[in-house]
Amino acid sequence: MNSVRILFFARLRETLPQAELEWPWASPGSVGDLKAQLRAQGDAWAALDGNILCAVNQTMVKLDAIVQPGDEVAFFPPVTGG
Amino acid sequence: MNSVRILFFARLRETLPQAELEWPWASPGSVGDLKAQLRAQGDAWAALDGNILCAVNQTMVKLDAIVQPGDEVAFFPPVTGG
Amino acid sequence: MAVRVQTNDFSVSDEYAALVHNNTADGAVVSFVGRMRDMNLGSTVHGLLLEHYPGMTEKALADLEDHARQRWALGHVSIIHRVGEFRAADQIVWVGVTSPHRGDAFAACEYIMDTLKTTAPFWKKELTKDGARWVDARDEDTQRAERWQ
Amino acid sequence: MAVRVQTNDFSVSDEYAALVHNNTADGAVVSFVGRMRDMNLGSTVHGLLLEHYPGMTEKALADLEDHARQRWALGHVSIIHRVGEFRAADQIVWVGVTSPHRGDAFAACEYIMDTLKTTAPFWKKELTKDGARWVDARDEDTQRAERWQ
Repeated sequence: MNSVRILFFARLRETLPQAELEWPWASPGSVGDLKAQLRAQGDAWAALDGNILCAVNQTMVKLDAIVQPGDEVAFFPPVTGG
Repeated sequence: MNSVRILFFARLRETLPQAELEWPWASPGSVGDLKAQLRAQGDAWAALDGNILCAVNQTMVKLDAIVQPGDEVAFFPPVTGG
Repeated sequence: MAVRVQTNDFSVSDEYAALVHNNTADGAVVSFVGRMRDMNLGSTVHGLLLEHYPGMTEKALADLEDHARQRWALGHVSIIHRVGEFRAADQIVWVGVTSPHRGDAFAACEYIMDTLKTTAPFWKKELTKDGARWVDARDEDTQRAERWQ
Repeated sequence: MAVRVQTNDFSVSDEYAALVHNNTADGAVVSFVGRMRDMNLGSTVHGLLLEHYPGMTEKALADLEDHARQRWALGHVSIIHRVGEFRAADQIVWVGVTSPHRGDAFAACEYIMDTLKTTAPFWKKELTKDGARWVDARDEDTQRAERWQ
């Protein structure tokens, strides 16, 4: 496995060019690195700049958390359920 | 009206010689005075010495509250409902 | 709504339905049910007698509702306290509160229960294998009630 | 008990019955129901869409139950969160908790709701006469959740 699966939800899902994607990821790196790579694709990805939360393998993490190849990574706005 | 109606509840009701009574009360005086008069009837009334609550006309009051002739006065242990 | 003191049982389902009937303003509904436990202070309790001060109980519960309404933004409030004889798992008390705000609903419901425990004239007598005994008031209940003052 | 994420409605009556079935140990039952309000931020809301992250939602709710159990003495806990489309007064979320202790039941139920609001991956989109709008997270919810840390 040399990629990660990325999911977006809610406003991000509607705003970004893709709702989900596979992203090349051959070795461990931080959530912050991954987010920066996505953002570097262009201004269509500017929605990632705001207050965005991240979950790795369905657990909420901070930007310095490590993403392994094969992980499921999700980006989404602050949650509003309940 | 020159008396008050007195009620006892729970442990007091079972322990004292009477569960309720009319007591001569011709002019205003404190709950503490009334309680002392009842207690002065003898050791059968010693249960009044403990931690006893009082309500005058069905509102909880302190010992310095004034009792008027005609009032309904109740003495009872700390409550344990709910 | 209303406060009620009664010997007969109440239906949680009916009480909940009454709280939310025609109510589209309140997003939060918090309810408390107090039930008879089968254990207390180490002895097995097989029955409970609940005595009250008729008249004052209704007044004390109505006062609780009034005080809660002065303090929080509440929609509907209902308080039911049963008296008489109980067996294990019987329902004793119901407090239901609705509010536009979750925090208000939780606070008001807990305030009503905590304050009821120290100000409403109900007394429990437990029936155990060693006989009947009046339940003593607990310091913890006094402390919980004082948090709201 | 269980946590559930579902599109269909739940019955408060059935959920309450499940909490107390064969349960004579827990004297306290606290429940919360979150319902759709017809007003928010001054606008009339006629519908609501609730999106979630399938898989993570169930995990987040199960974690909430675990954390609550580590902190308080709880009997049964049930958490249900619906997703999909809602109209005014529809039920959205249920949290039911039983405990031998009233204080534990209130605290755990409120903790679960407060923490759910900031950690479980659900998102609301309101339908108003001016169109659809994603609901923004509220500072108040963050502050309420932080009280428990």
